[in-house]
Parts: sequence; structure tokens; C-alpha cells
Amino acid sequence: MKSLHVIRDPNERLGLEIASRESGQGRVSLLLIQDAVLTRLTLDGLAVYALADDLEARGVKGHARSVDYDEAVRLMVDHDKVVVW
Amino acid sequence: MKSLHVIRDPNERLGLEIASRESGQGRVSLLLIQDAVLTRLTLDGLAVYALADDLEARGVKGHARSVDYDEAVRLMVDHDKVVVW
Amino acid sequence: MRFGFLLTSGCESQDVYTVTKLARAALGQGHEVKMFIMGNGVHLLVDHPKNAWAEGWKAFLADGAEIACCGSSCEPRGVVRECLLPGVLFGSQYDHAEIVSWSDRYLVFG
Amino acid sequence: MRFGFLLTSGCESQDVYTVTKLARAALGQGHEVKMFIMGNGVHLLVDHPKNAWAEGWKAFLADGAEIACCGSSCEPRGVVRECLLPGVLFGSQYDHAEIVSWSDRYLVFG
Amino acid sequence: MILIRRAPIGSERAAEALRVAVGQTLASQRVAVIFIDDGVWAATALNPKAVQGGDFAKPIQTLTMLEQRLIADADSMAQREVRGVVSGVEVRPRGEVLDLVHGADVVIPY
Amino acid sequence: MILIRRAPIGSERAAEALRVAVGQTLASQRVAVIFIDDGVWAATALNPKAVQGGDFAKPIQTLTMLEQRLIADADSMAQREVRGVVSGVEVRPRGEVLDLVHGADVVIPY
Repeated sequence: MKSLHVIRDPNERLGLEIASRESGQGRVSLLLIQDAVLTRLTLDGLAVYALADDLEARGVKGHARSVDYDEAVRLMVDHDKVVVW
Repeated sequence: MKSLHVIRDPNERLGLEIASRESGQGRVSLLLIQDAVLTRLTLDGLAVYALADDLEARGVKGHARSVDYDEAVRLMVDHDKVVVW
Repeated sequence: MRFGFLLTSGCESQDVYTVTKLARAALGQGHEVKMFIMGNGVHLLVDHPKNAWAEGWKAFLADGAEIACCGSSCEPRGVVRECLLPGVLFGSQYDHAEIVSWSDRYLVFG
Repeated sequence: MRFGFLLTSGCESQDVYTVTKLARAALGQGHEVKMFIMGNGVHLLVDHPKNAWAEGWKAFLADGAEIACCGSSCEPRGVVRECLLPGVLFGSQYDHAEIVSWSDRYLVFG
Repeated sequence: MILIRRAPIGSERAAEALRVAVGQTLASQRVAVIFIDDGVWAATALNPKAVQGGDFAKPIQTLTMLEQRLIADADSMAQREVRGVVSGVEVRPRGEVLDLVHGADVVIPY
Repeated sequence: MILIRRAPIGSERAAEALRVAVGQTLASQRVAVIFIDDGVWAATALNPKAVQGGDFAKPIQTLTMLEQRLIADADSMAQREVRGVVSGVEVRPRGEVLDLVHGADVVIPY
């Protein structure tokens, strides 16, 4: 079971708490979008992606792997479950 | 100089930080309204009021002095400055 | 005393209710009231039969309060001058600035 | 794969932009798309000349996506069936439930 | 699964979430409602009419009658000194609540 | 005084706050803009067009030309590892920023 958590808000807590908890039980990825790309968020062992447009709009590079909308959709297909926070 | 800080959000931080800082320099009051009446907020030396309708709507009594809209307006008149957060 | 209100939220928030109650109390105590409404708040000023706030705004206007809204917020929301409640000013940030400087107490909700 | 979207925010948020882009990408990859729009989001579906999103919605409908909105959100906002973009369903939470159970991935923005 | 994370009444989001939850049962789906973080206040005895707010008691009652699960996070309650929830809502420790979210097919965070 | 407290672009509130600030100068008023908490990101070099967002550079430039004060909180910047702000914005320690808020006649928190 692979799950993808899409984080929109730089202050999101619950989504990260659940992602972190799940990472003990299966593969978990994060996709940062909108204002969440501003945070330098890392969780041990999680793959972190960020939407390219949102990075560009905010003038940040970040440490996350940049993906476009097509790649974001493919991530959603590749994971068994997606939650947008 | 007396200031009144009106707090709407139970998670308001900046408004309380400023109220607390100002309380060293003059009289400061808090008026809790909307969801902020849910918090058991106290700051040393500050008078704390809460809107009666908002307390009733949320089924809480709280420790704050309950005021109706007329009294809230009078508080706003009595203080030299009002900030709604 | 002069009470100014800024309302930027729409019917998704309790703000319109709180503003209405406070403004009513202020008028009742003989204070003057002016309101500026922008953002999603402009939808609350549209003259339509299911608008729960319409009677309240009309009563404010009848009691001498002034209500202005931000044309730049209206435009992308499809709120044209003709669909506002009669008596509401289709205004600009200039009107907002005038209300702010007019007010003795300026209360911001949004 | 079946992509469902829920949008509850209006033009005050970037959500409508993100939803539009993701739905477009999903359609481009051959996925099916259905959207349910409620809360302030219903204002985005009104057919008026300054609606920046109107062409986007029309293109989705032309490309086989379905768009439904919540009548209960529309009513207090003065959004009547006749003012929606042609092809948008003036629906209910029943339609929402159908879309949720239809979807393989359900993406919530609001 | 619907997550209610915010305080009730001040914003219509918590009430809207319950409306969505009731709606989900119309397509004969199981639905669970989680009250967590500030959302636990939405599971307490409220009287929203005092400020013209949307009803909470009725949707909660409906969901209970339909034997849908309603669960409040004990840790969120303790942090906020919330001592009781309305009838029909179970109280469970946070770890258990998070595991339920983990196990849900569809999560609709509100 | 306008306080920008939230991140830019994801919500239109920061852009709206700058629009209000520019508007305040129309009634020949002094206005100060404070970037604090998540609002400090609104004082960095942005390219909102990438997501069809409202402009930040132009209102900031206008306010600078009109010699209005724009101030970012150094502590909020440090916490968020924000290293620079755009030209025209001063950086001051939090204590000094809070004292400015304390001294302002009118505070419009956004």
C-alpha cells in the first residue's frame, strides 16, 4: 500500500502526522503544492515532490523533486491512495 | 492609553502577543468573540470579556465576563484604540 | 462616535452576523456607522430573494448608515452595479480610505 | 482511471487554478474526470462575462468531464440554476456521493 | 471518511462537513466522521441558533440513526479541556483515530 | 497600518492587503505595511503569473515611490529561513515591529 499526501498549507500538521505514522507501514510520498512549497519540509524516509509552477510562482527552489501537473497526475495513479490536505 | 483587542479565532497568536506586550505600557482588555470564546484564555493583568451570544451558541460558560453587543460597543468607546484580530 | 467596519468574508463566516449586531448596537447608541465591503463579502450585497442579509442592510441604510463596496472585488465575481441592493455604493479603495480616515474606531472582519 | 474533484473555495483561493490544471492533465492522459463544486466554489460556475474560469469549465465539459454543483450552497448565495454555465448540473449531495463512489482517486480542495 | 478539524459556527466549514457526511449515506455508502483538533468542539452540545448558525444536532442524530461511526479524538479533547461529546459520538485515543484515517479509502479533510 | 500575516498566492488575502494599502494613500493618508509571520514570504521576489496569481511587485513599488514604510519582521524571516526581501522593504527586529503596531492609530490585520 503506497499513499500520497498532497500538502497545500505551510502550516499543515495533521496531514504530516498521518504521513509520518503511515511511513512505518508502507511507502509514503508527499507532494507539496501551493503555499506549502515554501516550507523546507522533510520527513525521514519519505519521497518529497513539489509542483514546479508553485515553486516558480514563489521564487523558491526547495529540496523537493520538482514535478509538473502531468507528473503529479502520474504520481496519483502510481500510489494506491491520495489525500489532499 | 487603553486598548481593546477583539479576538475571533481560538488560534490567534499575534493579537495576544501584542496585547501582552502592550499590557506593560497601559491598560489592555480582551474581548473574545466567535470561536475564540472556546479558549480558556487568560493573560496576566488583562480584563477579559466574551460576547454572550457566542458563549451561548457554543454552550460554554468560560471565565470571561459575559457582555452583550451593547456592552461590547461601550467597551469600544471606552478604550482609546480597538483592533479586531 | 464614528464606527467604521470592513467586511471581507462572505456567508461562509460568522463575520457578517457579528458586524450586523455590533453596527446595530452602535446605531442604537447614537453612533454613526459606515461600512466597506470587499472580497467575498460583496456577494452579501446582491439583491436576490434568498439573501438572508438583505433586510438587515436595508434597515442600516434607512437608519443613516452608509455601505460601500469595492468594485474591483465585484468585477471578477460577476457582481455588477445593477445587482446591488439599492443604496449601496459601488465604490473603490478610495471610498475605503475615506471611511478609514473618517472613523474613530475601525473594526476589521475577514 | 477515474478522477473525482471536490472544490469548496471560490476565487479567493488558488484551489480553482490547481484543480483546473490537474484535471486538464488527467484528461490529457486519458483518465475520466468528474467534479463536484460547493460552498463559495459555486460562484465560479456562474455564466457572466468577467468569469475568468468559464472557458476552462466549458472546455472540460466539451472534453467529457462532468461538473455538478450543490444546490444547497447555491441557494443562499443567489446562484440560481439559470445562471450556471450550460452543461453544469445543478445537483445535490446525492450527486456528490455518486461521484465519490465512482472515483478511483478523490481530490479535495477547499 | 470526513475529517472535521476546525471549530464550529465561526466558519460554516464544520456544518458543511456534516452535510456532506449525511449526503454520502444517500448513495448507500458507509461514512465515518472524525472530530479532531479544533473539530472536537463540533461534537459538543451547541446552540448555533443563538448566532443564526447552521445546525449540528440534527445531522449528528441522522448519522447515529443510520449507524454510521462518529469518533472524537480523546487527545484533542484533553488538550482543549473538552469534557464531553454529544450522544452517538465515540471517544477514542488519537493513535486509534489516526489508524482509522490510514485505513479509509477516501478521506475528505474539512 | 496594514498587517500581512499569511503566505502569498495560495490565498488572495496578501495581494488584497497590498491593494488596500495602495488605496489608503489615495486619501492622502500615511500607511505602513508590516510583513509578519507567514506574511514575510509576501515580501520576497515572487512570480505569481506562473499560477495566474495577483501581482505583488507593482503595489510594493508604488508604495515605495510614495515613500510609505514597508517593514518585514526579521524574526519571522529567520524562522522561515527567508534570507532577503525585495527592494523598498526594511527589515526590523520583532520587538520594534510590535511597537510600531502598538503605536498605530488604525490596524488592519490581513
